[in-house]
Amino acid sequence: MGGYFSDIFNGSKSLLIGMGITFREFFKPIVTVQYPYQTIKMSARFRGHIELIADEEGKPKCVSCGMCERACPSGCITLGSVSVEIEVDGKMKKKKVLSKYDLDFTKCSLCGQCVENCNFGAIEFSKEYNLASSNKEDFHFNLLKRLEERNV
Amino acid sequence: MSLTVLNVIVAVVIAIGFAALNAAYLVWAERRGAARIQRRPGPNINGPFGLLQPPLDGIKLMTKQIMIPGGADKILFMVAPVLAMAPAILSFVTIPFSETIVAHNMDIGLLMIFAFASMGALAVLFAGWGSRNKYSVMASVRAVSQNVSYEIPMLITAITVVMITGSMDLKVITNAQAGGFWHWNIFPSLHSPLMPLSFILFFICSLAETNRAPFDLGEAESELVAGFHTEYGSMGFGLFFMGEYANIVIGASLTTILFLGGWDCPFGLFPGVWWFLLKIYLLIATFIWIRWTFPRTTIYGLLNLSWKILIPLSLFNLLLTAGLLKVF
Amino acid sequence: MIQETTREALQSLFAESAPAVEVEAGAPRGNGVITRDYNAHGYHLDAQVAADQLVAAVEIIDQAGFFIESITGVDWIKENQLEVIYDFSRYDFDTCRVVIRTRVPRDQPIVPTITTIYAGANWHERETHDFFGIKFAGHPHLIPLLLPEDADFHPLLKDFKA
Amino acid sequence: MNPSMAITEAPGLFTADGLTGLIFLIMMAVTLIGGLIACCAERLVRAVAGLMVCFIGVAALYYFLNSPFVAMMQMLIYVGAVCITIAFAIMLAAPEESKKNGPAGPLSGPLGFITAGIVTFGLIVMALRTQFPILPKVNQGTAKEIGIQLLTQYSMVFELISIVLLIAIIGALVLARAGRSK
Amino acid sequence: MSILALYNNLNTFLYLAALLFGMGIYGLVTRRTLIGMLISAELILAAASINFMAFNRFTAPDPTVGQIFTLFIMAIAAAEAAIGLSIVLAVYRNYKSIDTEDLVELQG
Amino acid sequence: MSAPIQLQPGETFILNVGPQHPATHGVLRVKMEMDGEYIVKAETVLGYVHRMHEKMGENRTYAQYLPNLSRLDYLGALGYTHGHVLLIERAAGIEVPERAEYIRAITVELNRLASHLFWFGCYVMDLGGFSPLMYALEDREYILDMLEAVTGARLTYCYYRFGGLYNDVDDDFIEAANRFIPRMRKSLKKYAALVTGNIIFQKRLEGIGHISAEMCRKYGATGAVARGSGIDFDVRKNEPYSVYPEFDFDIPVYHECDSMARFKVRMDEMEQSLRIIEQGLAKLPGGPIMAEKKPKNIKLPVGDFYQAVETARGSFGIRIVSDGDKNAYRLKLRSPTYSNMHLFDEACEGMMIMDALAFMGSLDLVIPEIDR
Repeated sequence: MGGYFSDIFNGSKSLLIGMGITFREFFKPIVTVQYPYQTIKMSARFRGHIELIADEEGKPKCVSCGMCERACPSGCITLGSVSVEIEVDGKMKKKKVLSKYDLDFTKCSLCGQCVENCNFGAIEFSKEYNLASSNKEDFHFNLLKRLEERNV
Repeated sequence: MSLTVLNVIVAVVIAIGFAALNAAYLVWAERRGAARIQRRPGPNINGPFGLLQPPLDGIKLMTKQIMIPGGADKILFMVAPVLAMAPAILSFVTIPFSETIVAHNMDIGLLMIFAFASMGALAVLFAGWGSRNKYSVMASVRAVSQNVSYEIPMLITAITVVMITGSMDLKVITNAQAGGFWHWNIFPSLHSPLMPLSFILFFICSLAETNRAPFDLGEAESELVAGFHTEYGSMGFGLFFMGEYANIVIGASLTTILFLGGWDCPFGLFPGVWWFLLKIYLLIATFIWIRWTFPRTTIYGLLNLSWKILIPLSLFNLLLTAGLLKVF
Repeated sequence: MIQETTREALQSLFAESAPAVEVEAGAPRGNGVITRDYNAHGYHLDAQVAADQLVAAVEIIDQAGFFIESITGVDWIKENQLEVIYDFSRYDFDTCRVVIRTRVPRDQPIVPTITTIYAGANWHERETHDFFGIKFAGHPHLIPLLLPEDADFHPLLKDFKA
Repeated sequence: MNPSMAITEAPGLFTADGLTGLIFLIMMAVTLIGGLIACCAERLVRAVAGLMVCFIGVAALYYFLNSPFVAMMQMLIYVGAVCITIAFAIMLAAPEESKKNGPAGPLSGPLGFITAGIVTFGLIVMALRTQFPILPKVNQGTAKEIGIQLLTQYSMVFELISIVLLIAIIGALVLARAGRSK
Repeated sequence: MSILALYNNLNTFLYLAALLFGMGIYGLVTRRTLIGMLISAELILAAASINFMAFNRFTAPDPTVGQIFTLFIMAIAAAEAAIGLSIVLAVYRNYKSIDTEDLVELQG
Repeated sequence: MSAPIQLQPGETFILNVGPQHPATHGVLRVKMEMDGEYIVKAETVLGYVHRMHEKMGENRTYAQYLPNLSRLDYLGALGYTHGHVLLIERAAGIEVPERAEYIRAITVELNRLASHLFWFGCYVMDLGGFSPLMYALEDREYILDMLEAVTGARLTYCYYRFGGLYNDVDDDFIEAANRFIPRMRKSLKKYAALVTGNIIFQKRLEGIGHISAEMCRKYGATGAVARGSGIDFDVRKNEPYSVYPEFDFDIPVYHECDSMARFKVRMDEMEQSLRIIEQGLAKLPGGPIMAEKKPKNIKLPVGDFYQAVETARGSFGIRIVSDGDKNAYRLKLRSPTYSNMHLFDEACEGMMIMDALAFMGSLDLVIPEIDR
């Protein structure tokens, strides 16, 4: 019988303690971010999708070696290059120039292997994260075009 | 008879409006309150403080297609939400908001509220059965057994108050407590020293009767998906929702009238409808506060609480009060 | 400590003359118990048994109080064999990981079930059946677990073409 | 025509009395429709729903008969308890709804109809023919007076009824528990 | 007499009760299942109660008597429902049916 | 043992809990044969999110397989990656700098804490209490912010590399972690008062979901499930790896074998994780974070290699059968939840459905990790 009443008492006490905690929480400030209206700046190391880095002339640094393409576990990078002859030090030299850099972001798992494997520092992570679309084509990025748009 | 019928019709119309408004804005208050407890803002986009959220939600519900699951008992399925809503609204008819604001005061008002409240269980049962969904059926059986077993201690506790006052007229009960908070039934008196206990009993029972957390076994969303209204969408769901909140208002009103002196001012001055509203909304805030604090009980824990704790305690209280009334 | 006793117990399954040493790397090894270098391999005892010795071997392990870690298969297509690997480990601090393996021909992959000894082998065996098509004789409920209910392919076989 | 308390002049529809009369008619219809559903519905759950509707109608009729207390008790006990118990029993005992619950045999339908018709007709005829005496009222029949009567003149019956209820509860428990292994 | 004044007439209630009684009889005869029969029995009880209440209102000198009897009927009906339904459940458990035709074994 | 469910007409009925059900946290389906609210028999149906990670392991290089590991368990991804890199380092004989190991331990423990916090919140939500989830998520956000600043991702980290780390931690991280520890200790006290002490919560968990130690052994249950059944088993202690021998921490063990014991084990584990993080931050040595001698393309020697680590959910094992190529000949992932979930079928028989779901929550399920 004593156990019966002490159970009721202890139980009620624990309930009141819980209510006290939520009561205190009620008066604490709000901690959430009003997402579409407020956004957070991503940290410096945030891994978004990749972007090409431009050199001083605004051309991509990429030499189209294909390391990123091979390193990618998901096969979402497609490189294309054309050979052009350019004059270097007065000599005509054949050089591969990047003609196409497509990222299929639908497959990308943001692992960062491409950036890590790039020996020329030619790609970086963007800080974009509100990428949402109902159209699959919106995630096939033409990085060369994006680079040009950024340069403008 | 005569004039009261007209009165009642007008009152029902007003009650529907009041219930709908209450349901809408209690949802808003609940969402805001829960959000504050959880340290987020809650609905705040539509209108100032999100005040336009409830009507917009209502419009959304009303414009949705009514879906009836295949194999469901169509008639029961359609009737159940109405049945859940109607008694709650009818109960408003006899609740005295103040000395003058009452649609139709009855000398058995308390009994009437209990009578109508008992219909709610049947609505849940029909809803669950009509949906032809196993989750719904299980939930409705749970909700009904819960309602039935909590009706008993609730009635017994109410009878204790009735014995002290000597009337089932809600107005008379309120008037008996007039003149300052020390006259309220919540405080122990010569005849019933256990009154605070019966207040707590009554409060717990009204939580359980309105299917509120931590007693929301009928719509235990993590076990039974959404309980008896799993299959309801659009206004069917809306009616259940309104019925639930109307029941909360009635539960709070009844608690206020029986224990907190109704429209009486705590200091015996300026009694009026504002005191009544203040009291019921404070009680409702406590309902909300409790809901967002505790986890849900189990069905057997719930029934044990009723049969092993609440009913013996309320019976003991009843006997004690009866004895003391006889002695003094 | 338990390592030696278990090794001895498992050794008793084999004839005295059975080679307990590893043959050349890559080549199929004979049945027997090998003590492995834990630091390099991550387990202590490596016993290869014939399919009909399996239940006896697992019973020894069970008696010694090991718990079952996993069951898996390997498709040795060059040798035309399927290997079933049973991993066992211990809860106490006398660490010992035991690997029991058995090889069956690819065209008749039947291994006795150990669900009667370890109830927890049930899903592991079902999964191995899903992936390799190895049949566990006596299994109570050998239907696809991770693959679709009507799957009739075995994706981890080396000759599986998606 | 019975010389009961007939009102001589007809009330207009939009007077208070007229509205009362209208609501009475509606409630009468509710009672009869509920009763019809209760005795004819194919599905048992619908029969319970009909029974509930019928009881609500009956409660309203009691209200018209100047006994709000009994009306509320009708709601509380019949709608809130008996109907729920029956609905519960249906859920427990008749899980498959497809089984037909119609007339038992080819003859039972017409047979039942004839029996019921004869009984109803007889009752109506009797009601028509009997002259009921009207005596002056000695009290108002309020809840308070009912209570006083229950505890004085009918206290024995009251106690007996409570014993019956107690036995019923115990009996129901025993019967319901008997088959349960857990 | 106007149709709107029907509520003030004893015979209205008596006819109504007779009709309900008839429905109850009809249900009792035609229903195949025990629960269906119970529902019909409840209808008959309701008819009886209406009669009590009607006479109580229109003819009885002491208007508490009829009400008290109706209350007693309610109590009996509740007890009957509880017992009846638990019997139904017990029968169902043993015979897996509540159909009266399947229960011929119960006779004798 | 799950024999096929056969329906006996009239007595029981089948209830499909899942694949879309609020309590299954993902796409798990449990076919339950019910007698009223009691479960007569349950059969778990898996495979709704099966992605054949093991086949992927066979046709990707070891480095390319790294991101896959963080997709197994989206809540405690680092622990799984840790197992993979440890195995490759063990098999290929790569020496890892001490600083890298310490950072690994700190981040793994932070991740474990995040995982436990999320489980705690969801579990209480399973039981109907919603607010603790929000509090737990708030605390978890701090961890995710810290980990994001270091690893660049919030859930699917892919931070460890064979022989070291992707990049080093900075002072901001250490400062944030040091600020976080007292904050978390305070939160744990709050949870203890709000949830663990709550009578309703206790009544719902105590004595529910009894799993004996013997049953754990037969099913191979690990992690908090085993520790809640009185088994003193933690891979970090039993088979010490990485720098765990350097840390002073306890394994919480409860002998009640019920859901409450498992709950308390995890709550205590959070405290122990904080201790490890604290010590790790204090002891954090300087130096490189990447092994000096590391082949560019890793090829393992021929053989069979196994590595077990203690993840948030239990003992995670990874086995690689190598034929000397640059990708695995066979890669097997032994996920802890797989064995823990397997218990459910047998243990839930005779329970009421709401208890069974409370019990299921106490197993801390992450479905992608079961289905792999």
